[in-house]
Amino acid sequence: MTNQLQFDQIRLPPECQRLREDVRAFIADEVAAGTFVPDRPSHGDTHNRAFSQRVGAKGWIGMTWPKKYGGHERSFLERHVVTEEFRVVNAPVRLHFVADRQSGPILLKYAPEHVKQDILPRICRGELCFVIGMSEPNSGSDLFAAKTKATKVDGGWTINGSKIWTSNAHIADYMLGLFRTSPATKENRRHGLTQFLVDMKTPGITVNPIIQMTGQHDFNEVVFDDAFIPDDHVLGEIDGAWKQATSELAYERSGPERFLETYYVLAELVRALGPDPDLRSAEGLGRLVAQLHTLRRMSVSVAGMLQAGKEPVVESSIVKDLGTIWEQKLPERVRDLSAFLEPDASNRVTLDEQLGFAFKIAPKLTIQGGTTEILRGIIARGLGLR
Amino acid sequence: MTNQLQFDQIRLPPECQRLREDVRAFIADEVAAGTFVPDRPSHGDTHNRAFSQRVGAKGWIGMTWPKKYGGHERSFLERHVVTEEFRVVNAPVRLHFVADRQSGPILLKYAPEHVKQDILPRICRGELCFVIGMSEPNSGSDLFAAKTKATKVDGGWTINGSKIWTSNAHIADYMLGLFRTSPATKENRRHGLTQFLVDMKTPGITVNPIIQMTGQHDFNEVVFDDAFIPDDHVLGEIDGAWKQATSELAYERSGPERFLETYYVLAELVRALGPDPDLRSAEGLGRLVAQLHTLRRMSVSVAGMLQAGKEPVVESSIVKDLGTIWEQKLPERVRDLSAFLEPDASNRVTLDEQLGFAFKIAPKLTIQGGTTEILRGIIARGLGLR
Amino acid sequence: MTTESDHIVAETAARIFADLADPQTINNAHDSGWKNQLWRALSDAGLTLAWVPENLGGAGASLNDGFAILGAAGRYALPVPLAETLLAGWLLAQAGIEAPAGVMTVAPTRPRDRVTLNADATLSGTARGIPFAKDTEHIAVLASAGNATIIALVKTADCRVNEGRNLSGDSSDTVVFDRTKPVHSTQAPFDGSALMLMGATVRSLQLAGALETILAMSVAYANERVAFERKIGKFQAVQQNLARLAGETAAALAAAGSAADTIAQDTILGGAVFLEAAAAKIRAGEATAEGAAIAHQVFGAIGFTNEHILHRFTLRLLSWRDDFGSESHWASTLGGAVAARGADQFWPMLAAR
Amino acid sequence: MTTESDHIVAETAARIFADLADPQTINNAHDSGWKNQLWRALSDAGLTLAWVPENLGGAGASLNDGFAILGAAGRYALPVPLAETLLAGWLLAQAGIEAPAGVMTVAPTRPRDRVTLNADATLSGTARGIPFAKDTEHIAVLASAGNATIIALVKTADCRVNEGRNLSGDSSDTVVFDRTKPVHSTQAPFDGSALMLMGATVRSLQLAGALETILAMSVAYANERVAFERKIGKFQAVQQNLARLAGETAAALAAAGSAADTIAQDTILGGAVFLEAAAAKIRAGEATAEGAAIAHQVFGAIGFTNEHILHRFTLRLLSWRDDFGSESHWASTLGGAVAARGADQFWPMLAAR
Repeated sequence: MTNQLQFDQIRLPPECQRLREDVRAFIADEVAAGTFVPDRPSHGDTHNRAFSQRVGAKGWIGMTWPKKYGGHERSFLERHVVTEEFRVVNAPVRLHFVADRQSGPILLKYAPEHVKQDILPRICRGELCFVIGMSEPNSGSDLFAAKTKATKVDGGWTINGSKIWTSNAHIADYMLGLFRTSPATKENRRHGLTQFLVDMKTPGITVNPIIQMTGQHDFNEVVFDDAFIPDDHVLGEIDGAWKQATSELAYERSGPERFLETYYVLAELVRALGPDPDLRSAEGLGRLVAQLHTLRRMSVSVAGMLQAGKEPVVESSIVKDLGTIWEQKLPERVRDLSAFLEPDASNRVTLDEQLGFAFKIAPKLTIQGGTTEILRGIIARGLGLR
Repeated sequence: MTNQLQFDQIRLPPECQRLREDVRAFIADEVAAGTFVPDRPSHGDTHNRAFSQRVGAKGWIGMTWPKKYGGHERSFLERHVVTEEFRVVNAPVRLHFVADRQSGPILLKYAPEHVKQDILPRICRGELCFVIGMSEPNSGSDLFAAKTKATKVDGGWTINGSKIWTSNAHIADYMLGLFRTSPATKENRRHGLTQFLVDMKTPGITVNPIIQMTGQHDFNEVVFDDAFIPDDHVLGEIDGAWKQATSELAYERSGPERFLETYYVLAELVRALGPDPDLRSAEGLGRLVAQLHTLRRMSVSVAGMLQAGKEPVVESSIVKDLGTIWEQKLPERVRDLSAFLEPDASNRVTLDEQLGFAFKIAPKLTIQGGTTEILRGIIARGLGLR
Repeated sequence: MTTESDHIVAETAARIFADLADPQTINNAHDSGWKNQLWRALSDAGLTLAWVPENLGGAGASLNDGFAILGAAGRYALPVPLAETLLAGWLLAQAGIEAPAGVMTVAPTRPRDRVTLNADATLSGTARGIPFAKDTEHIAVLASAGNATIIALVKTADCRVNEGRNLSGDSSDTVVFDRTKPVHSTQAPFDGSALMLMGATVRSLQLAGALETILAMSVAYANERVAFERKIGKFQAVQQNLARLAGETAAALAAAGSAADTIAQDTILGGAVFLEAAAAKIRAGEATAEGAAIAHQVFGAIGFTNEHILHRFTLRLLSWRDDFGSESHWASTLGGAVAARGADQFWPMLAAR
Repeated sequence: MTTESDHIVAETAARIFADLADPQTINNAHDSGWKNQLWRALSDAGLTLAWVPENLGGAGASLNDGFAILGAAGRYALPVPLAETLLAGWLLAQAGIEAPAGVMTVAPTRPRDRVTLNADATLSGTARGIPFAKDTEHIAVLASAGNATIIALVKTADCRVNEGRNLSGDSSDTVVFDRTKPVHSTQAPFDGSALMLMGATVRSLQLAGALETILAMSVAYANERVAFERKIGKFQAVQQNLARLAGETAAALAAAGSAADTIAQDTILGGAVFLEAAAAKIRAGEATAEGAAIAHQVFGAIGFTNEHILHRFTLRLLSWRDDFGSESHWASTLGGAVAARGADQFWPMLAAR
């Protein structure tokens, strides 16, 4: 093994913990004002334009970006703190989160200057919702099988085809999409795709909802019928998106949102068990705490390594692999550990309701943003096996 | 799925349970006479010629074979009973077990009549130890990569090369070996191997011990240096062993020895927990009991299907896959469940000693006779995926 | 043991399910018209009262016939109270109570819930998680009366029903008996554990059936869906996962089938039934979590949509395992019993059949 | 935080291990001559008393230096009591007791074992599973004296040592203190949990190191061994398993490193140490079972032989996790502490660093 696994030991600096207090105070105010109910992900909306704008006003979107684009030039560690504090209370960040995590950094890297000037500050103010247009009906994990076509026309491109599983498309302002501008070549099947910035208000774009098994509307099909994209919305190299797509996914891989998505059932279990659990419950809880603590320390470490300019590709894939499996199995563990609680206990109903929700969303956790099998393939490549 | 999974419900008939009583009485006598210590696999030998001969005298070797070859024409269910009763007390059956399980049935099918007349009755009397000569230093799971060569000479074949991981070769009378009689062909890489009966006393055969990480001697390397095998020791079709090898492995797959190899730690745990375990221990024990009961019922069912002339290839591979993983993890589960036992408890020392032994042998359980990966490949083929 | 009669009854059931309970059709349905049609067909075929002797108004089918129906019902993730009506008919028959027509359920279904017979011959108690209670006309109740156990037939309208839903959206209600006067009540021929053992076996069969279907669906999808220019079923990682799903399915099938066969051969209180029913519910329950996760992983995003029928199976798998005792409940009970008998009795108990 | 000094000390240690503790050489050795040579080199380099201040006879290295040595020792599955001597030196230093030369160990190492100071200033008690006790000249003991805790230096010859061996064959002895008179004893600056926390962190680092090696060995073997005409590392099933091994290794490394860093930054009784040390021992311990199983599965039969060095790592992994509290011990303690603080304090506790 040439590359050893590395997890730098990061101690969150005092400014991070001061920031954490600010975030908690903000959350407390929002909860008091009725914006959302903490620990109850099944209640209320997961997106809230006004809330996102208030988050933007606090300076908590685009935190690591340059000030000249509305960013705040703060550290990845500070961003980590904001992300985990919001995630752990199920704050309705859905509107701005994708833009903050993925789309903004891509625009920063590949968009023309005037586009950056126009769009990035609005993201930072919490005004824009972005979606990712990658998957198609016949290409899921295999991004490079995308067929939806961008045809060169005067001053831009017209898009025809469809994208699927696009979360938030029904509330989105922009999509970052991957479209076919040339056929793949024999030598390189990943050739021929180009990344575009797509204004979702463009004529010729239709968004069809896909209802999830939870009953929620999150996924969509986005159909393009001669939708026009101007030339200056091409991001990066024409036909060369494959060079950009890997680094793009890296942003997705190891944030605290990758293991905290079902956290509420664990917090509720602690509440339900009370201060003096029996040996069985104490041991089970203790193992879950140790596993979660470890995941969090790994994730903090990755944030620190990003801040130091390193590229912890394998480490971040490992955090996501371990993290998503853990958060997926967590409802099972909590069900077992709560099996002998009194049925009349006051928070039994709350816990059961939370468990029900967690069980229903659990299947998607190891699929979205790179399946378990894909992640392990990336890890194996990093180990030198592929 | 064309082939549905099927587990016929088998109720062991009264003659089986009467046989079981006979076997238990025999075991009790042997234990009283000091032949072996039940539940203590780390004590004493795993093979014992005199014991095997006494088992043979009871009619418990070659139970399903024709009487004219010394067999007893009893059912696979009766054989199952004898196997599980011996296995569960760690009786020293190693000398005759391979011959009984695998070698005898192959000889029955492929050996010339006079060879059958000669050898099968001696197996049934518990006089012969057989080994399997399949793996070679550069072919483990991939049997068809075997290179050890059989060259045609007048009246027979001479063998040159070596076999490895041959359990019991140092005490064995005969080997059933797979040797290369022709090169593989482009169309069929499995072509060119022939199965032979090899007398281990043949000049030119050297057995070199390979000590295991447990400190035990079980594996060997068997080196052939111009060892002569007569023509009438060819088993089945020359160059066509691949047609025979699949059915051969079927015998290995789902006997009770495939999930009972670490049973003693569970029995000892029951002893250690005492009559009134806490909730944690009771639940943990109950799950293990349910899992073991299910494996046993599956195994009984497979024996019943064999008796009915069916070929439950997928079902038997499933029993082995689930069974070996279960028996491999059992020491871990027992360690956890005994973590809070009083360190002074009288059987703590026994349990720890048994656990130590079980931990050391555990790694081989999912390797020997078909690795987990190979078994799951067979199951996937049965499901129609390959 | 499988007999010819099993096949006929089970085939009748499977034909009705195929015609009137197709999961995709139900999933697309905008109203519940299919429900009445399905129930009428099941009822006309005598399947709803299969376990009620003819002299008590039923079809007088064997226990095995009924178990075969329930395996088939599991394979369709049947969302109507067929299992519950069968169980209710069986329970009433144990006390010689004539089975009413129509939809029934049983109570209690949670091991710690108790219904008691009051001195004035009324019933009191709360039973949680009663499947389909709000859709039923009658409830068959196993209640305690001092040291004795009684079986009672109650009109649902005479109880308070607090509606609830399980994960799959099927009704799972809390039924409150508050001095409820039963239509009939008679001494039971067994103690309070019998309904839990029978219910556990029934749910295990349904779980195994649903696992069979998700295995078949997953294999079919893997042989059809293409990624990276190959059918996904050709990827070794997918093959290994599907082999594990097959293993879990096999374990559930074998354990549930063994428990059912034991009850059919013996009686509900035969010596082997406790081990068999407990083990079946534990092992089938354990199979569901891993099984459902693998199936969803194979299907990816499409299996997570409401349109796709996969959730009809996976969510019922997760729901059904909570009825008639969870894995934890049965495991602690079984482990306690094994410990109480002691190490020397352990193997003989396992090897009894 | 990693500093330059870490690198120098750890590199010295690694160089000595590479020269004098090569696992294959030790595995082939017919006598224990290598042991003396290795110990002398470690001792000459000041590594054995790294954690002892210079004024007490040691090298006065930082806690981080010592932790780095122990990670390297884990990577070599070092079969000499370096970790124990380091711990003993550290413990004695906490009470200002001068460290003797030579091999030491500590007691107790099992959470439920207690050694007590008698009124006549002697020690009594039994300590099980004391690593390498029979090979040592001195034992550093943490004992209770009423409500106080004392640190004592004891001559091994003054104790009764019942020899035992752990899974890997290393000594793991029962030490009986029967009115044993210590060479020195002084009040400790902390309570009885401190040695267990420090020991748990030390063992976690060793576990993580050993996992790093079996990962590297397994990857190298998978890239070399051929089956079915391909390197086995090209099979997706093997790749997916090795990715899991990498995940378990990463978790152990991160958790152990975090605990060590917390102690180095804070003190042994800092508020965060309990969570960190407990979590490290739990998570690294959990990683061993799966990690060792995957490595053995990749190596197949050859990894099961005595000749091969794999067992030197896997059996020490399984042994080391039993020292200074098993996963079950720490999990019940940690879970109890989290429950006692309550749900509202749970996230703040996790997010404290």
